Amino acid sequence: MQPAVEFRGISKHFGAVKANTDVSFAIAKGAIHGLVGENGAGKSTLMSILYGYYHADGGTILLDGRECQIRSSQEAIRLGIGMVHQHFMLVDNMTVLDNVMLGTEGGFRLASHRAEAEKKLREICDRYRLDVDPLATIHDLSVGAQQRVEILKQIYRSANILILDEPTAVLTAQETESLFEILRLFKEQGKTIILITHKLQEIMDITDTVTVMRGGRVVGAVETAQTSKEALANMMVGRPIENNLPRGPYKPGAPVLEVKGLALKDKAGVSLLEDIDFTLRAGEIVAIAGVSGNGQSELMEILSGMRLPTAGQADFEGSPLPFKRHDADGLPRVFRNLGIAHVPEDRLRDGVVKNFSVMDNTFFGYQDHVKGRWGLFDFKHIAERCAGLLREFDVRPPNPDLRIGLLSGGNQQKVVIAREVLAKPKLMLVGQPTRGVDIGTIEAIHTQLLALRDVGVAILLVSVELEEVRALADRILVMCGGRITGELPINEFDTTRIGLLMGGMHKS
Amino acid sequence: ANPKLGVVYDAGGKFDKSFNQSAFEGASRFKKETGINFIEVQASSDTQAEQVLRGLARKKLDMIASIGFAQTQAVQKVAKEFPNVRFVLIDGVAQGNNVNSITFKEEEGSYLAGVAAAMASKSKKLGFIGGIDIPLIRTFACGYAQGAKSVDKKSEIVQNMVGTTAAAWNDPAKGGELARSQFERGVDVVFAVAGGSGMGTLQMAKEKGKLAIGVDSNQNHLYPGTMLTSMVKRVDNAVYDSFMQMKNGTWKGGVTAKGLKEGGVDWALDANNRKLITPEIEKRVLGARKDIIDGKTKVIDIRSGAACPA
Amino acid sequence: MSFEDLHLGSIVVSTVRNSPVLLFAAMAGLFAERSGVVDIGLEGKILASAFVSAAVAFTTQNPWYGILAGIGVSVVLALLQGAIAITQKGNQLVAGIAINIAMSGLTFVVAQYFFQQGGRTPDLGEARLPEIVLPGSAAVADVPVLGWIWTQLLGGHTILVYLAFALVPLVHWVLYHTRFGLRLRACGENPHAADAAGVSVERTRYAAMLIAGILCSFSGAYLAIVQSGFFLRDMSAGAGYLALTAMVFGNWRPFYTFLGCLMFGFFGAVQIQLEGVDLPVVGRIPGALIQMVPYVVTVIVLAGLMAKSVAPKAIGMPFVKSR
Amino acid sequence: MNNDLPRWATAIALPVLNLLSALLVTALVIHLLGEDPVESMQILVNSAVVNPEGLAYTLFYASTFVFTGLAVSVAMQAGLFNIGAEGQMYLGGLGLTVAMLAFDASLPWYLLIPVGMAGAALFGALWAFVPGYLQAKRGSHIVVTTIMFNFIAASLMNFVIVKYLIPPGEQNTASRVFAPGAELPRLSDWLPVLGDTPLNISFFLAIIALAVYGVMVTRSSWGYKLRATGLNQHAAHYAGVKISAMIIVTMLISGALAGLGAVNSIMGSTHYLSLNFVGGAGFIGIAIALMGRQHPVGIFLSAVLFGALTQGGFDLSLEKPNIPPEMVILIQGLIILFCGAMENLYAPALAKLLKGKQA
Ligand SMILES: Nc1ncnc2c1ncn2[C@@H]1O[C@H](COP(=O)(O)OP(=O)(O)OP(=O)(O)O)[C@@H](O)[C@H]1O
Ligand SMILES: Nc1ncnc2c1ncn2[C@@H]1O[C@H](COP(=O)(O)OP(=O)(O)OP(=O)(O)O)[C@@H](O)[C@H]1O
Ligand SMILES: [Mg+2]
Ligand SMILES: [Mg+2]
Repeated sequence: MQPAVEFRGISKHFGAVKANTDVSFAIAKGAIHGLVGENGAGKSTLMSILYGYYHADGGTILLDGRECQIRSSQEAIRLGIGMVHQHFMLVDNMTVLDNVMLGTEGGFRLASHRAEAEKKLREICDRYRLDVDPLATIHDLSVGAQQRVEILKQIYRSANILILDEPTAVLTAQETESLFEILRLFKEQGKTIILITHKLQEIMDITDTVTVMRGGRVVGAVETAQTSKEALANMMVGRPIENNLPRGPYKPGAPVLEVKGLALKDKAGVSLLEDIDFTLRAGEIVAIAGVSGNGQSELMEILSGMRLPTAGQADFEGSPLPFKRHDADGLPRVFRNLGIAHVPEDRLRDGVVKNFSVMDNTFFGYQDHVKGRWGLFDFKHIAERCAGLLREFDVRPPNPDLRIGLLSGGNQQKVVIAREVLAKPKLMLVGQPTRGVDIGTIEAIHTQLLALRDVGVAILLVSVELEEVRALADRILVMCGGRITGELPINEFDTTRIGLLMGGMHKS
Repeated sequence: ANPKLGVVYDAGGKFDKSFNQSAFEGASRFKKETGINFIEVQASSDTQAEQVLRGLARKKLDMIASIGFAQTQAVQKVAKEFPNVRFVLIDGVAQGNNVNSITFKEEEGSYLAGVAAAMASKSKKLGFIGGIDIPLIRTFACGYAQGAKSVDKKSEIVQNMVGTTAAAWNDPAKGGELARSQFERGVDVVFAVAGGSGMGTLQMAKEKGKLAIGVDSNQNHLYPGTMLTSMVKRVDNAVYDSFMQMKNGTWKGGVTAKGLKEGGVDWALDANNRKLITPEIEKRVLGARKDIIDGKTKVIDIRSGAACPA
Repeated sequence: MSFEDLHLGSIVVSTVRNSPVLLFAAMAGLFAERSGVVDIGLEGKILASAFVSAAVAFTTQNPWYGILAGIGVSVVLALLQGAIAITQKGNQLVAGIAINIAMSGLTFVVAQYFFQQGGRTPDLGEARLPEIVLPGSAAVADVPVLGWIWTQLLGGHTILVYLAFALVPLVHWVLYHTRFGLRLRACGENPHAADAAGVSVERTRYAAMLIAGILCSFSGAYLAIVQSGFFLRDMSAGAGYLALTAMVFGNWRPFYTFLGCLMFGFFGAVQIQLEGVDLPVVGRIPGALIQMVPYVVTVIVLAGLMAKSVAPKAIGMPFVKSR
Repeated sequence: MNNDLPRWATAIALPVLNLLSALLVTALVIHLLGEDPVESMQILVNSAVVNPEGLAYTLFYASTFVFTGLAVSVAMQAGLFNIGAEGQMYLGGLGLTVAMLAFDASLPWYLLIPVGMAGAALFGALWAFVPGYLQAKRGSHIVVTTIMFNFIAASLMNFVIVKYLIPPGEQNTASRVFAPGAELPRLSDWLPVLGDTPLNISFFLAIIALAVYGVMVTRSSWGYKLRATGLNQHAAHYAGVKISAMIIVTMLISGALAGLGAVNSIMGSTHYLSLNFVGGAGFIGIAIALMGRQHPVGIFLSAVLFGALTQGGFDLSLEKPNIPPEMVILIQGLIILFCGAMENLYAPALAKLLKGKQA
């Protein structure tokens, strides 16, 4: 049988960077094909070429054995290729229906096709058990729901080849599972799927074949059944990945953070957080597990001073954190000066300024700490500090003058974590530290966090990845609906029980 | 040898439909008659005014005519530096033996316009449209009101200004709009003292079949049939005369206030508005004119600090 | 001051008559900006089309040729802006400002060269647009309220006034109920999404600029061959900026933008009426101060009543395919 | 964008090519007007740069433009598009004048000058405060409010000047002339070659302002926060910036800078406040900030370029009767168009050329 997609000798470079070099592999019709590799390995570039975004410098693409020139996304769509991008391609202030119709409106007047489209959309939702309201506006939807809209778009256009670029990076375990359900349905219908992910377990779970890329080249192509996570990781990174990172004995010290009855209501009076009570001690990592959107983000924002609680208090090293309404804007600075570091969940929105250089971002938030004479920046010191940081945390490329927006997500994340670690905090708030990051980098980040714990820093970790929670936490809190629904020590780690608590089953 | 002459316009430029243009016409007439050329420059800011005056003075010009009150300080300063150059300042008063400051009694000409307007008006509601609310424009308005009230105490004057920036002199749409609004409020004669914006006013009057009064130069020819008259301010004559005196060696410095008597201001009666000016109107206007010239009627100039009596 | 003194009728009619200049330009800006291209160059396009339409109308003695020529020049400028913003990926604000400044100079220089009247065109005389007299006007003219409504409020305007007002629902319809509108909004909000959905961002934005050019030209034509009957240097007198203001004020939505334009027209008309009138409490407001009425009111309305204005997200940013 | 070009090409070759294009179009227009383009350009350059007096005027105008350019730039750094520099400079002139009228009889020059500057900065800042406050606290769009405040300033100044400042019996819509102590020292006092030109110490003040701006924006923690606010408000908030305070303070500084623009025009040249003395300098500030990319050197060069056009164009229209003064405005527009908006026009061609040479 002809392969559905075949790459032959694809090369692509951006300036001096060789993103793809002589990439060749084929994907059988009706297969789910995994594509893995480190950040910057060239996966997205290859897919962008397939989707008509970029033109390859050399090589050809064959669809069903026929050579195709894909010059634009329009053409790709016409050829039955659909792509779910790493970053959602949705228009925020439009409805699901409008987003789905965009590009395939059916005629000049929308009204004449809208009803039809809505009907078709509802049918698809039913058939694939996708829970999406066609008339909801995108910015009101959760991340998972937005992901479903992206899928919906592709089904609606009856794409035969579906590319998913890191679709699970922001999904919960349940959401991932339901996504995979859909993918299996697709496969049954004979559609071809290309899945990019950094989570090797997912590769093992769902794909039929895998291609591994490194440095823009294909370094391995295997049948999933014939390989293992370890083997894949080894191929990707070029060395074995340690699963159980070394950690010191659990010796919790004095309480660093005591949260008492913290609550938050939004402007409309809806309760986002209620009765949050917990204690965090020096030298321990407490992980907050839970489906995203259950108040974890809000809690982190309050504790970092970015947002004010409506009730309750939090004692930091014995004295209450100064939540003062009129000081709201400057609070993150006050908290930071107390010794609270914060790795924000959304690094591009909060954690870095994309248009600043890497060096400028290495003291973002600590701009008042790097002053020299005359109260001006001491660039010599900053540059030295930056060089050390890039070396120690293995940021690639180690170029301090590059705009940080040009670094890969994983490397951006390394810069953020390095920055916060270097501040020598007493309390570290960490939100989703490894979202979209490759396994080698995950290992590096985890090592850093554990080292921090071992020197007595209190770490509050928010993660939707149970794997990550398991790898890092000493204790686990589970949140649901703005409340803490349970707590368990790491040695009682039990996926089922945590799942129940995440679903709102109260402390049994 | 022929005298070397210069004209310096202010920010309005020589086509401002106002005193700059009038000055240009005067200078051109002189050139045509005598064949003596003149240099002309526009000074867009007060700083430039000083720069250009000094520049011209250095070129050893014999006489420089500075048009517009905005050049007052510049003339005063440069005249002191160059005692051999003679300056004519229009619309402002500057010190110096080598300066002739020529001001106009706009209130007198406007008075006649007011008389004519009040006579021609049926509604006894008269309109006035000025460019910017500055003393010079207020002087026109006040003279106009005095004239109107001399005909009919109950005449009502509706007054609008186009704006507050230099754009107010180049906004014919607004000038027309103000006129239209005034007509809708019952005004049937409007006096426009707003440079280019006034063009919109005159045009609107023509469209609406109402009467309009022009200003500075004789604008009667623009819309014959609806142009009641024009209040002419003979900046052209002032410039022409000064140049002539220069040529003939009769020029003297000092301060000259040119009113009706001196031929500095007047109303315009020509073939274009002959039909609109009835014998009664003509008689009344000429009467008022004579009274002012004879000193029997004193028209208040608000620039002297007096409040406008009308 | 009594109610009669306010001349409400006159204010309303004056509002109607004054609005088209702003309306056309604001709707033009709406198309450009909803597609993601900042259009600060409205002023320049108004001025250029005002000059060209007046000059051509005068030369041919036909206002329609004038309007056509005005469209032509305004479209050329809009497409130039488009080429800079879309193809060259240059700074859109700079492009707009450059066009405004260059047109202010160029219109004068050219007008002066051709007509020698100080940057003015001669009077158009008969080459202006006729005012439309509604059927039956003569009959109802003397009926009290109805007569006024029929002959002055509804009738007695040129075709451009009707076009301007008809534009509001039309623009709304195009924006929210057509394929083009959907794509346009998507390009202004998230061009990457539009692109991924197979919509050509470039084509959509060029189309938007084309429409902006056409609409903006009416603004200039109205100014020159309807309101004034000639062209005068810098006669746009800030109308382009005011239109932009009305659009921001209206949150980039046709109906609210329309209200913004009406607001300027209305308070401008009120200001005319208030000048020189003794008001209760404050007395007579000096002439210079009264000019600020429309602007002060705008600020107050903006500060007091309006929620935050939210611009199209991708506005002003060139679209580059990679992030 | 596609800058595979070496530094010298983007920093020198492209701007020069763009400038030449603008001048080429200008030359074409001049030719069409029936004048000799080459000779006209000579006049322009001679008058603006070569002739020392002309150069002094160029730098005099540039001094004002530097301040308004800085005013717009500093706001732009925070993501605020301040169109109101015109009105702020206008009000700055009022502040300066109020200070002069109050103190010029009593204070010596070395106190009078700082007091005048303080008055200008204060009034300019206050005029910018309201739009800043409304943006920070009420979310009122700064573009709209600053445009409105330009109009309001014009009305207000018209009123104040006519009602209170014109000395009795004077025609000119201007305040009285200040005492000689209020005159800024002129450079021609030390450099007689500059002739009788108004170039004064504000030129150095402008340079100092540029330097302070440059240092503050790139090297201080405040400037860092300022830029962060302009680029990403969420991140700035995370970094501990009080966004609303930052907006208000930035507008105060912006307004103060615009207000200081009045010092050169008034204390340096006319010595009185007159109607419309700003004459568009605030709007030119926008063009300068955009063209100079908010970089101190860029602002300086753009300001000098605009100063040169003001001066050179003036002489051009003087010597060439067929070229009206408005020609300068056209040239300004063309230069902004080619150098500011179409800056990358020749980049692809140049890149190709260089590549071809290498190969
Ligand atoms: N638009 C671009 N311009 C310049 N270089 C680019 C561009 N896009 C990608 N690159 C380069 O190509 C390389 C491959 O990038 P690509 O996006 O394909 O990586 P990836 O495998 O998708 O990484 P990740 O796992 O982080 O998503 C990068 O290292 C980068 O240096
Ligand atoms: N315009 C660009 N110029 C140079 N490199 C680029 C450009 N755009 C993207 N890249 C590179 O492409 C690679 C992948 O970028 P991408 O945007 O896919 O980020 P990512 O690593 O997948 O991060 P995340 O998934 O967390 O967003 C990165 O190495 C980045 O440096
Ligand atoms: Mg990728
Ligand atoms: Mg990634």
